[in-house]
Amino acid sequence: MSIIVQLMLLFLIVCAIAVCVTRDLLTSVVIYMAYSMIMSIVWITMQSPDLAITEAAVGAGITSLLLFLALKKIHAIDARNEVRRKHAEKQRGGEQHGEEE
Amino acid sequence: MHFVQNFPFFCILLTLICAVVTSVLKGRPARWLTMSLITVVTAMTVCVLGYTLATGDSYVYMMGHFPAPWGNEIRIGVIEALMMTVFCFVTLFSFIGGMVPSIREIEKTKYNIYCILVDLVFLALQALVYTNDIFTAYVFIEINTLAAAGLVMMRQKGRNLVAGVRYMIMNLVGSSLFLLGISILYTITGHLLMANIHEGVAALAESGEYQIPLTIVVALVTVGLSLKSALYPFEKWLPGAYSNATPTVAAMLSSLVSKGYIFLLIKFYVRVIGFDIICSLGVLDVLFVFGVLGMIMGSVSAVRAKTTRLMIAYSSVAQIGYIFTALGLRSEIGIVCALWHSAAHAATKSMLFVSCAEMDDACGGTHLRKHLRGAFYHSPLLALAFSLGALNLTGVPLLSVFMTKITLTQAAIEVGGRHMGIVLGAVAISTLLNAVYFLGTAMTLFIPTKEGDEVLPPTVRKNPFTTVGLVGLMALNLAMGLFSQPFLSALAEGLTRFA
Amino acid sequence: MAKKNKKSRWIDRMNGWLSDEQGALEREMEAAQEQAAAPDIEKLSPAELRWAQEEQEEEKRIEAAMHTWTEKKALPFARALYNLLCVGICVTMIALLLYTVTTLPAFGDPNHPINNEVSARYIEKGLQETGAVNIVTGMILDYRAFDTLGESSVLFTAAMVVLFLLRKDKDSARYSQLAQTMDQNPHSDTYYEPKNDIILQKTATILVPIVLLLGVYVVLNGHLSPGGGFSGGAIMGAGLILYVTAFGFDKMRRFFTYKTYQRVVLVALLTYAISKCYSFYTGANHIESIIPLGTPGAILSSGLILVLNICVGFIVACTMYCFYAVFRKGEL
Amino acid sequence: MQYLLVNYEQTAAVILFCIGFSTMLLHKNLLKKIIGMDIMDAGIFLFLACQGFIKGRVAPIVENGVQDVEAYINPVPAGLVLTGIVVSVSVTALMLALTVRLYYRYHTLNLDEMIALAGKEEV
Repeated sequence: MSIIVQLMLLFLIVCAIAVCVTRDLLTSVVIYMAYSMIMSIVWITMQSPDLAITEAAVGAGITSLLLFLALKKIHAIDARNEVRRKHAEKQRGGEQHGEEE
Repeated sequence: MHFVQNFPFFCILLTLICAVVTSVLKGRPARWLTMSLITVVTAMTVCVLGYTLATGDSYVYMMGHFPAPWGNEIRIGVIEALMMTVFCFVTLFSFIGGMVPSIREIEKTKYNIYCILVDLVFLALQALVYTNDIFTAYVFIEINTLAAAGLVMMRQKGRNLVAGVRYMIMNLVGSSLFLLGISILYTITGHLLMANIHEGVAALAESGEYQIPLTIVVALVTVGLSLKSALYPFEKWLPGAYSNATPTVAAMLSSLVSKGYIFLLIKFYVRVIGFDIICSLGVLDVLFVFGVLGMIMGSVSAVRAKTTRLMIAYSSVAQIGYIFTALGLRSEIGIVCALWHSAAHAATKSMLFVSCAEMDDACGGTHLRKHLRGAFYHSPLLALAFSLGALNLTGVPLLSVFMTKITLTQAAIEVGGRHMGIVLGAVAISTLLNAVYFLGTAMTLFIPTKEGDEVLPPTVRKNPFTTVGLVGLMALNLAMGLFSQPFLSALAEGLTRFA
Repeated sequence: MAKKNKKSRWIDRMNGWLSDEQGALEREMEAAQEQAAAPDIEKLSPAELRWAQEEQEEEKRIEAAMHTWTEKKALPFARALYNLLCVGICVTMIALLLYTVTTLPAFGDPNHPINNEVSARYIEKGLQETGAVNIVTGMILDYRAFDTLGESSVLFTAAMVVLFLLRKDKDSARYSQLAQTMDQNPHSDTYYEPKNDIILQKTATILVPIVLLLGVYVVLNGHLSPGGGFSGGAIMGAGLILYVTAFGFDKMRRFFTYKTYQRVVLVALLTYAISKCYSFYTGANHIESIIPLGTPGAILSSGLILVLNICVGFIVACTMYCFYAVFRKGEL
Repeated sequence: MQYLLVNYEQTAAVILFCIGFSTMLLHKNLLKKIIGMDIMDAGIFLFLACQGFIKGRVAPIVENGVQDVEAYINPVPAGLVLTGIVVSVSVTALMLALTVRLYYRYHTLNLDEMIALAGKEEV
């Protein structure tokens, strides 16, 4: 039994270091989701089922969902800026043509 | 069970209920509800103060059906009642004083959230002052942090949001350290209520086991709470938060939020760990060094500050340095001086922030110090309030901060040796620097503007709220200045029963 | 007849006061705010004129700075010092804490200092005194109820600040510009109404009832089995979020708008605070509280704990859904 | 040193706390700081819940009337951690809302860039 708990704790530490190291935000959010899923299983082995349900529903569920939503919002804003930047280039391109002619 | 003893509990519940009800109200009812709430709570706290002064002893109020180590409880004594009365008056007058700028700067449809957050900061302050349970203190620290971060971002400008992020990150690190500290403390003593932890710690001190975790706990809690109350090395978040906020928010943050954490730290030292054990651990010397550094460095950066609000924000760093220096002097008088200065600083700083912010707006709102020239001639009350605060902070006799410097030097002389020299030098230097930047600005207010130089024409809007708020704050300051001796003796006598 | 319209006049005045109509003084102050919100140039005082121009310049400067900033970095020296300091602090932290762990009592041994008379009483008399079979819920909602009251107000504070930051309501003049850029642009997230993709909707019609039922079960059995207000509320919140993602906000607004959110949280938090106020007052003044504890094991058994669990369940469910909707769409 | 391996749960909790703490301090990206804060909080809660565990005892839910202390583990840390988890969720929600608002404004997640940009703005 304690082997499984040791493995899970090792996995938690590896997840924590992985979040520290990864460049891409999306992978760090997914790693965090796995982290809190394994944490709720550790609570079960700690004989405290209350915490397991709360950590699973609140930690893995809502927190990860909000992290995904924040990322989605940021990518949406990036998309909007791309449109605006292309629009600005097109205008600047138009003016150069105007000046050249 | 005297009926007055229920009042602190009623105040806490009333504040929570008003905070919840304000979420459905609109702008104006929310304002009037918050104002009436704070007046009612102030009245109740004055009654509690009368009762505790009459009995002279602190009593324990059980929150629930179960006595001490099982259920929660709050403990009310002379010191808690005294400090809470000053904080209530400061909240009331700074809320009224900063009413008009808050209406102008905060979005009309989101004004009730501003009132909710003011209620919640007030609720968290009461719980921090009264609580006798260490984990309840952590929960209400979190409420204090979230509500204060929300208040910092009230004007929704770029600078406020960045100040809010920096405020949140630094304070979250502080509260996580505090939580880890009380987890280890709970592990080695087995109790969560301050009285029982004290017995556990005393037993540990004799038996000599778990000495290392005890020192680690004291270190973690001290770093956590001093990080949250902006002691010198950790005050990077303070100038941005205080100088960009609306006047009421800046006043409440500088005088109430940080004083709640300092009061909790004093309670942790005196009641949870016991003052003699703390002196033996030597953490007070670290506080002493950082306090002295804060006093000097805060005043230096205040001299360099361009805008008036930034100057006052840096001067709060200096004043918090005073409080921690007084704490670090390892003597009873030091603690009395720390408590006294947190009350005096709360009253003065809120007056400074409210009057300075509205004088800025009256003088064209560019926040620069040189544009305050001749402010006395078009808004005399604001200039008077600002100069009274300036005189007070530089330590003019007959006013409250002068008494701090007296008791600080008294405590230093009693400790003697290196401490005395450093304290006297630091007090002298910071008073000198205070005079340079505060009296300098105060004097520009009274110099009439010549035709030649470019000064923005004043836009003056007289309204009853500012006058009531500022007159109240000036009266509070003068009262604390004149009646400082009975206040100090009540604090000293209350301290014996505080443990 | 006279009595009726005296009463109705009083009600009209109360409704007027409640719906924030202007008193004499407030009207003058509100006028100041309207002037700031919708400035027409002649009436502006020089300060407000400068503020308005300043806002436009800020927008343009940030637009320009957006592309040029990436090359310039903060002072390399300050950055290196900050990193070195932080690494130093973290290393000393790890060393100190690991050392303290070695001195702490061993993991899982019975004579640990915290297994003292406090936890003994919770276990032995917990059932009789609180009526809750699940001792942890009994401890949270009855022995140490003041913490959990504070903790629900932490959730309430966070919800209010998130609403303050992200919610864009139509009639707020200041943020109409932000709202427009968000709504018209097809790339912006709030523009997206979930196209009714059949797979998600079919699974949602099956899953959402089960998830909501599980949430209700966990809330109602909080004092009998593991669970309680917080976890049950989060599960119900997840059910609502699944429904919204599948069927879109218009279907959701039929029964869940910002008004219902406000009212539900108001009623739940008020019942929570008042019932706790009753039990604290009776406890402190040693008055016998009249709430029956019922037979342990039955659903309607442990006095106030069931009511509190339901209130907390509602608060957490509505707050979790509100977080999702405000992040996703900007309004509930 | 070998004592660390005996108490491996608490050691793991302390290591998690320190990794979260260093992630929060060292990374400039705001989202990384938020995830680091969550890891730090989870580390503290693991440390707190480890204290309550007693070997060979069951979760504190009274079964068929058995109510003596030797049968159940200590319920107090479980209650504290439950409160802590909901506190860390509300703090995360607030920080994420702030990050989204700041990204509208400054189009960057890097805290140093934000501070520099805000510094240049008018008061």
